[in-house]
This record gives sequence, structure tokens and C-alpha cells, in this order.
Amino acid sequence: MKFERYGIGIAKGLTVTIRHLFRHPTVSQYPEQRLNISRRFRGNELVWNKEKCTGCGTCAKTCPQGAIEIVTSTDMTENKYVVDKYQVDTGYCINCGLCIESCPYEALYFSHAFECARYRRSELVQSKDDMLETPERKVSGYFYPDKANKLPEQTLLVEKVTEKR
Amino acid sequence: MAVRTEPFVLNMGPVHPSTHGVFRMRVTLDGEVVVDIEPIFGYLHRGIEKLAEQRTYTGIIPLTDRLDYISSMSNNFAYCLAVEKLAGIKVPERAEYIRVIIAELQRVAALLIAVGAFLNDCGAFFTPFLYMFRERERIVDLFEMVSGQRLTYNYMRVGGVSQDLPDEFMPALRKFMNMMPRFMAEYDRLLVQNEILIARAKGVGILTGEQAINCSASGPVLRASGVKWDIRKADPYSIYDRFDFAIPTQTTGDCYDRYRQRVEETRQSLHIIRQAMEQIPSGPVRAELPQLIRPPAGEAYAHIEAPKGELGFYLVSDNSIAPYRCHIRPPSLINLTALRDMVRGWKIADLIIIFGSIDITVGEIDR
Amino acid sequence: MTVSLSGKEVALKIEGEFPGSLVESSQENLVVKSDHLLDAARFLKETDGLDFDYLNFVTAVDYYDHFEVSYMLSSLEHNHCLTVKTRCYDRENPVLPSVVGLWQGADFQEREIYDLFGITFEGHPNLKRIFLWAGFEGHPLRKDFI
Amino acid sequence: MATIELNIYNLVNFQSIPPDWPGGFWWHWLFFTVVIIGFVLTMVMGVIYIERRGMARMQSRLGPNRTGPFGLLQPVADAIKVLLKENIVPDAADKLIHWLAPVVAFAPALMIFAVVPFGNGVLLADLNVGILYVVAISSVSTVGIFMAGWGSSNKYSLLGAMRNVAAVVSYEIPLVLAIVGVVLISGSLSLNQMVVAQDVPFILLQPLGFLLFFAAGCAEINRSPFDLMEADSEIVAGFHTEYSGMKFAMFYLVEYAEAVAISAIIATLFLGGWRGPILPPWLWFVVKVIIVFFAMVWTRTTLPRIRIDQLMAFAWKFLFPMSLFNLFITALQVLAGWPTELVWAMIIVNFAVMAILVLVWSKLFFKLGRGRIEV
Repeated sequence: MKFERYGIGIAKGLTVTIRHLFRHPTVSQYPEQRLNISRRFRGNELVWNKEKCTGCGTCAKTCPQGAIEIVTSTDMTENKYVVDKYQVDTGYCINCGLCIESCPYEALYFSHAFECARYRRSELVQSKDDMLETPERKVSGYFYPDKANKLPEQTLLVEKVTEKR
Repeated sequence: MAVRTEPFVLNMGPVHPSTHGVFRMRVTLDGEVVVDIEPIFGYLHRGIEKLAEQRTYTGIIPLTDRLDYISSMSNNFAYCLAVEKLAGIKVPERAEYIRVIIAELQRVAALLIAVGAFLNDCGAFFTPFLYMFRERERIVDLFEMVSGQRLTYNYMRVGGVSQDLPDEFMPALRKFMNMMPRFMAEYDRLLVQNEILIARAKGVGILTGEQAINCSASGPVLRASGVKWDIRKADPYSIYDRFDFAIPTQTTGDCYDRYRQRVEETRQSLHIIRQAMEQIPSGPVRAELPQLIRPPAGEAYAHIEAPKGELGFYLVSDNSIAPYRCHIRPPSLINLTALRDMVRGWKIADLIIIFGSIDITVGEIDR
Repeated sequence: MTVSLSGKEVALKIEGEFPGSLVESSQENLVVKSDHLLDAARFLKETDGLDFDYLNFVTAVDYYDHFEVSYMLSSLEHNHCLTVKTRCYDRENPVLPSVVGLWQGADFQEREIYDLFGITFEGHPNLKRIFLWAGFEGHPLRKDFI
Repeated sequence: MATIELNIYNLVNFQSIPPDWPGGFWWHWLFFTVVIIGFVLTMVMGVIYIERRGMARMQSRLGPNRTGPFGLLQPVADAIKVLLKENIVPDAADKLIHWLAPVVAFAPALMIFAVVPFGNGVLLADLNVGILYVVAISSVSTVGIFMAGWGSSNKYSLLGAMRNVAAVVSYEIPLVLAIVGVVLISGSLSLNQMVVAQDVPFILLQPLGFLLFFAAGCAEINRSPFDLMEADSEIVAGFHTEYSGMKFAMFYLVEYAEAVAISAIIATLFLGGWRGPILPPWLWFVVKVIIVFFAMVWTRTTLPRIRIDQLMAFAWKFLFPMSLFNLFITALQVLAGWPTELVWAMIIVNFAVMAILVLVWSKLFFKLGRGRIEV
């Protein structure tokens, strides 16, 4: 490059920045403008299926943080375990998803909700009944592709045309 | 004819805008000139090596995410390779390709941050940094699609990857691959020829090849000094021997070379991804393994070419479900060995950019 | 592909130069007596045909009755590697020679081992705790720490 | 001392256009003092908004857009936030100097506007040594900055202050030499007379002088790429590291008031000040100030920062000889009577001279001012 040291580099850089002035910005305005999150979203909440859970406790054993607490008792009449206590401290949860992968009976899912901030630490502890699937707490498709296909498609920045080049 | 004044000690960090995390440098200054420097670590020490001794082999993978948190996928990759080497596990073909694509995307993302942060240290007021983050965002979107998270991906598993790629991944990746070269060209126009950058970074903080080897430097820092050593070529792991790519090297080993080296490596990574996209077969993505892996007693060391250098895991097994010892070879920490020799005699402003050009992540240094 | 040199073959060479310096050798690695570590390391670094100029990592493992310190060496020129080990039987005050003079890359890693295992490296220029603070009691990566 | 007395004497007695206000000079004085303070504060808010929004858009962001329509009230919100913050004084600080520094730094930035014309004769004091007054006053704020750096007893502050003093002392010279070319052409030191003399904007007659003044001016007021006195990535925030609350607000104000002041001087000296068709003069002036300021924002967004030794080398080895050349050539042209008779020839010749000098000197510049010191 012959003109390398004569201020050409500075001039080129200036053209790049001024061109960005007339492009659409990349950012989005969060509370008004909501983008779809990933279909396999690993959020901070778990969804538990009461019917499918057999109380085997594999999730609690797999959890690297020890955030899942499960207490079962034996139901002699029907010859199965009854889950007395199923409690997840999402304050300790690191959203690794190993519990969901390890569940042999497909009874545990991530929720697709992402606005899970709480004011008190005690509110972070979820137990049996607030872990069920509701219309507000949809099931995320993490590890369950058939559930993922029902969720809205993720918004990608690749799709958003921000500039004419 | 420099005027000698009384040296004084300046504590840069642990909270300083350009120490890339909680890192402290005890700098002895003579006016503006750095006389001596002592890096002080440990502010982010979480004892990951000790924690790993208490966890199952699968349970360590989330921990590795938190080592070098801007290239989590590479860490997962290195760890899984080490366990597979230890237990002799064969990975399905498709999983190997997915791993390579993901790892190279991660390299692009991490190198973009490294370059952006370096230029930010040079004083380009956040512009290159934000442009880089915009491009990284596109990659992180793809990672979110496959793994569901944006920073701690926890995607790779021993014996494969956790899930197959979703159907919409490949079209999105193709779009990204079409976009990236144009961005790289525009980015080159922004600052590569910039006279101020050249004046600041050329000839500053020279690390010679011999010194780099002696200091066990690795990755872009080593190659910018002119040493052609890339573990992907020298000791091909996974399926890197199937791809055709070059190892770019620079000559002098100054800050500008390290910056150029990272940009060139990004191009090679894109080249690898393009080949892998064409060759990827279909099939299973995870080997059939028991819930708890019990590798035979022994030891294994697997290393990969992470964005920052040679990232290795040295595992010692005693045939239980948790490793007896898990040592991590952190590229960031070992690359810092040469810092003192590189900065002595330069000014504070140079100290910042030399430090920035080494590209460290404190999560990996302190572990 | 990096060739992993056979510990036995290298052991023969070292044994020829420094008789009685080895504890054992196997296909993967060789174990050097701790008082001969520096000689063996210098031999490995400077002998033609071996040229181990790159130190991949240094680490220690606690086996309750002894510490085992592993040095993984590579040669960028010949593209081969070798794991050299040494053992340290003293738990109260383990001492090893430092290899910083040969490979500067061992600097922080030896400090790390000093910090987390309590092994003193003689000849290290700046042997201080690296991650933990100066007054910390105990060495966390020892198996008897908790 | 003689100079200062002369200035005070001039301020009181000399007016080229006598005020026709009821009450005479003192009403004029009061009115313009209020106008200038209002103008500077409003302009500072305006330029902060322009800088933040403009920079954000260049960086592919949106910038502040929540407070008020289009985020226009963001500077107000910032000001309120900063004023309500706790005033922290470091324990080891030199309290009096620490307290006095923002005031000393702020006053000169306002005082510059005393001689800047907003219209024909619309100015506080039409000094016949106006530009000399500007040069003299603008370097006073360095004292304030050095007081801040010293008084905080913080090493980062001290480094920043030292850098600032070194830079200002060096850059004063090319700055003045660049002005002298304009003075030669216009034949007056009064800013109002300079604007009146600009039938052709002096940026065309003095392109090199404009570049030199712009660069030196940027260095004088710590704008990027010469912002190494408050280089955030190196020395945290430079001289105002230890300032918070109201006093920090003062420094923030100084930074932008000085930027507005330099933009105003550039607009006056090189862009024809208040002159322009259709629009009222004051509006033309404001528009030109904003254009110059935008150029500063633009360079700040794009360029990396230079190092202290390169900063000095740039002043002494690049700007200083170039400004001497510029002065010499302009003097020859003025002697030959070109500014009145051969204006177009002068424009062409001066642009050619600028191109040649910049090319030649930039090649030389890169051989200088770098290196490692053996320790």
C-alpha cells in the first residue's frame, strides 16, 4: 500500500463510522420490543410433571449444585413411590440442564419464561405446586425437540437487516 | 537522555477499566515509564480444580463453562476430549462435525472480543468494541439456538453433544457465513491502516520467538512471534486433520502483529466452518454411555487450540465416578509469564495495550 | 501428529548420562528422582534429537504418601512430547528444584503448586502464594485439606 | 502583569461599537453576561446530547432516548443526578485546592465567550486584542486541572494532570502560530473584525491553518485522539478521578464548555462566524459551532488515542514546523497583496501547499517519537 502512512487509514476509518450514522441501529428496545428467545431456552425455572414423575431422584443426584431436594415415601397399596416434597432452589441453580437430560421418565422440563426476577430470596425456592405447567409457564424445548417445534421461532440478528452494504 | 525521578508504585486494578476483570498489576513507575511490574491474581479464585474432585465427570462440564467464560464451548470441548481419551470413548461422526463447527464459531466470537477489547485499550472509544459485539451477537444467537443459553453453553457432553442441531440452525449459519466476510472487510477499513494505531502498536511490546517458546506462550501470542505451532495441525484432535486450512503467522511479535494474527485466524476459522458445513453427515450425536462414567484408573492429557492458546485438561482417574485430580492448563495464565519482560521500559499507555494484546480472561487465570 | 516418545527409550539415554537418576520408566512417562530433576531436565532440553524446548504444563497430584509432580514437555521442532514425573515423599516440607531457569513458562505454575500443594521450589525467583493470600492456612488441593 | 492590566483597561474603556442601551455600558455588560452564561449552559447540554446520540448512532446503538422527547432531557437528568450525588473528598486530599480546582478550571471557559461575536458587534467586549485574550485565557484552565490532579493526592490524577500540563504547554505554540495566519489576512486581532473581513471563509484561504488549529485545539481541550489526560483505559479518569457530585459536574461542564469554546473560535476564525445568508446571524453561529463540534465527535468515535511521547512529538515535530511554514507562506501572500486581489489563486496555492506539507511531514513523523527506554 503506497499511501499507507499519509492519513489514508484515518480517512478510511472516518468513512466507516459516518456510514454507520445512516444505518439502522442494531439494538432493540427491550420492554417494548420483545424478541423471541431460543426454543431450547434454559431459563431459571423448572417445570415438573406430576403424573410422570416416579420419584426416582435421578435429577437430584445429577444436579452438580445440589439444588434439587426430593423426599418420597412408599405407597404400599399401589406399589410405587409418592413424592412428598419436590423443591428446587433456583437461587442455586446454574441452569446447566443436566437434571432434564438425566430424567428417565421425561417428567422435568425447563420453562420458557425468562422474567423470573424476585424480590425475596425465599421466593426463589420453587416447590411442587408452583412448578406445574401453566399457560404462563410454557415448557421449553430443551432436550425435547417435539416440544420445541410448537414454540415460536427464535429472532435472530442474522435475519435483521441493519445495513445496506 | 531521560530524566530519572523517584519511582513510585501504582496499583492498577483490581478494579480498573482495562484489566479485563478483577486483575491487579503492581506497577513501579518512573514518571510514565514502567520500571517493574508484578501481576497479582486470585481475586476470582473459585477452586474449580478442587471442586472438580467432588463432582461426577458429567457434572464438571458446567464448571468448565466458567473457566474462560467468553469461549465456553472450547472449554467444554477440551474437557470432553480429555474424558474420552481417559475412558476410550468413540464419538459419533456427526457429533465430531458439530463440535468442530461450534468450536470454530466460538473461536471467531472470542477473537472478535479479544480484538475489540484490544482496540478499546488503544483508546478507540468503544466503536470497534461495539462493532465486534454486534458480530459476536450473531454467533451467540446461533449458540442460543443450539444450547439455550448465551454465555455458559454447557453444550458438549462426554461422547458427543447434548442434542442435535435444530433444523433452523444450518440456514442461519449459512446467512451468517455470507455476512461475515463483508463485515471483516469493513472492519479492516476501519482501523487496520490507521496511522495512529500503527504508531501505537507497531514495534511495541516485542516478544521474540525464542522467548515465546521459553515462556510456554501459546495460541495467537506464540504465532504472532513467528512460531508456526498450532495444535490443530501439530497434534490434530477430533477431526481437524480432514480440513484444509493454513496457519497464519506474523514476523515480529509486537502488539500490532498479535492484533493482525487474531484477525487472520478468524478468516481461517471461517474457512474451516465452510468446509465442515459441506461435509457434515447425518446420524447420532451422542455415544451410548451410562449415566455415570467410570473411566479406568490412569491419566490422560488432552489439549486443544482454544482461542487464547493451548487449553489442556490433565485428568487422573482412580476408577471412581469423579476424577482423582483434574488439572487445567490455562492459556491466559501462562501467556502472562512474558508480560514483565514485554512491558519493562515502555510507558503506561503501552503497558495497557501490551496487556490487552495478550488477551486474558481472569476466570481462566484464577480458576 | 505429536509423537509421544517412549519413556523407556528416553530413560536409557538419561540413565547413560546420569546413572541412578531414574525411579522407573514406562511407555508413557518416566519418573526421575527429585534430586536429579534439574540434570535430567537440562539433558532433555539441550540434547540434540530431544530438544524439549516447550513446557506444556507442570502440575502436582497428591497420592497421600507422596506428591507426584508431572512435567509435560514438547519439542516444537521435532513435534514430539514426553511426560516426566518426579516424586516427593516429604509431606511436611516437600522440596523440589525449580525449572524456571530452563523453561520460564514454569514460573506461575510452580507458584501455583506452591500455593495449592505446598511444595517449595528451590531456586524459584519469586516464590509467593499466587491465588490465595499470604496468611492462608493449609494447601487446598492436598487431599487432606478438607 | 502589564498585559493583564492592559486587558482590564480595554475591557472597561474600549468599545468599537458603543452600546446604545439605556443605562449605557453596564446594562450591556449585565445583559451579555447573562446571555453568555445561558448560551454556554444551553450549548453544553445541546452538545452533550449531540455527542451521545451521534456517537451512539455511529456505534450502531441508539443512545439515550428515554428522558423527554427523543431523549432531549437526558443532559438535564444527568445534571440532576450528578448534582444530587454525595460530595466525596479523599482523606489525603489538599482540601482547599481540591475544592478550588473546578472553579479555576470553569471560569476561563466562560470568559472566552466575552469576545466571541454572535452577530455584527453583538458581543460582550470587542477587544482590539481579542484573539490574544482568548489564547491567554484558555490556558488558565490548565492551572485548575493541575490543581485538581495535585489536590486529589491520587497517582492517576497526578499522571493525568502532568500529561495535561505537558500537552497544553506544547500545543499552545502551534495553536497561536496557526491563528497568526488568520490575523495576517484579516489585519486585525479583534474577533469581530476578523468575521467582518471574511468575505471568503478563511478555511479556504488557510486550509493548513485550519487543520493545525483543529488538531492543536483538540489537544488543548483533551478531545480524542489527544484525550490522554483522562484516558479511561489507562489512568481511569485522569485528573477528575477523585471528584464526585457537584465538583465532578463542574469538570464535566468544563470539558464541554471548552469544547464549545474551541468550536466557537474555529467557527469564528475559519468558518465565517455569524455570517451567512437568510438565517439570522446568531443562528448561523450556533449551526457552525455544532458542525465543528460534530467533527470532533466524529474523530473521537473513530480514532485510537496516541501516546504521551507521540503527543509531544506531534506538537513539536509535526505541527510546529508546519505552522511556521504556513505562517511564512501566508506572510508572503499578504505582502504580495493576494488576499484582496488574487483570492482564487491563493485558495488553490494554499490547498496545494497543505497537501504537499501534510504528505511530506506525515512520512517524516512516523520515524520520530517512539521507542522503549532501557530501565
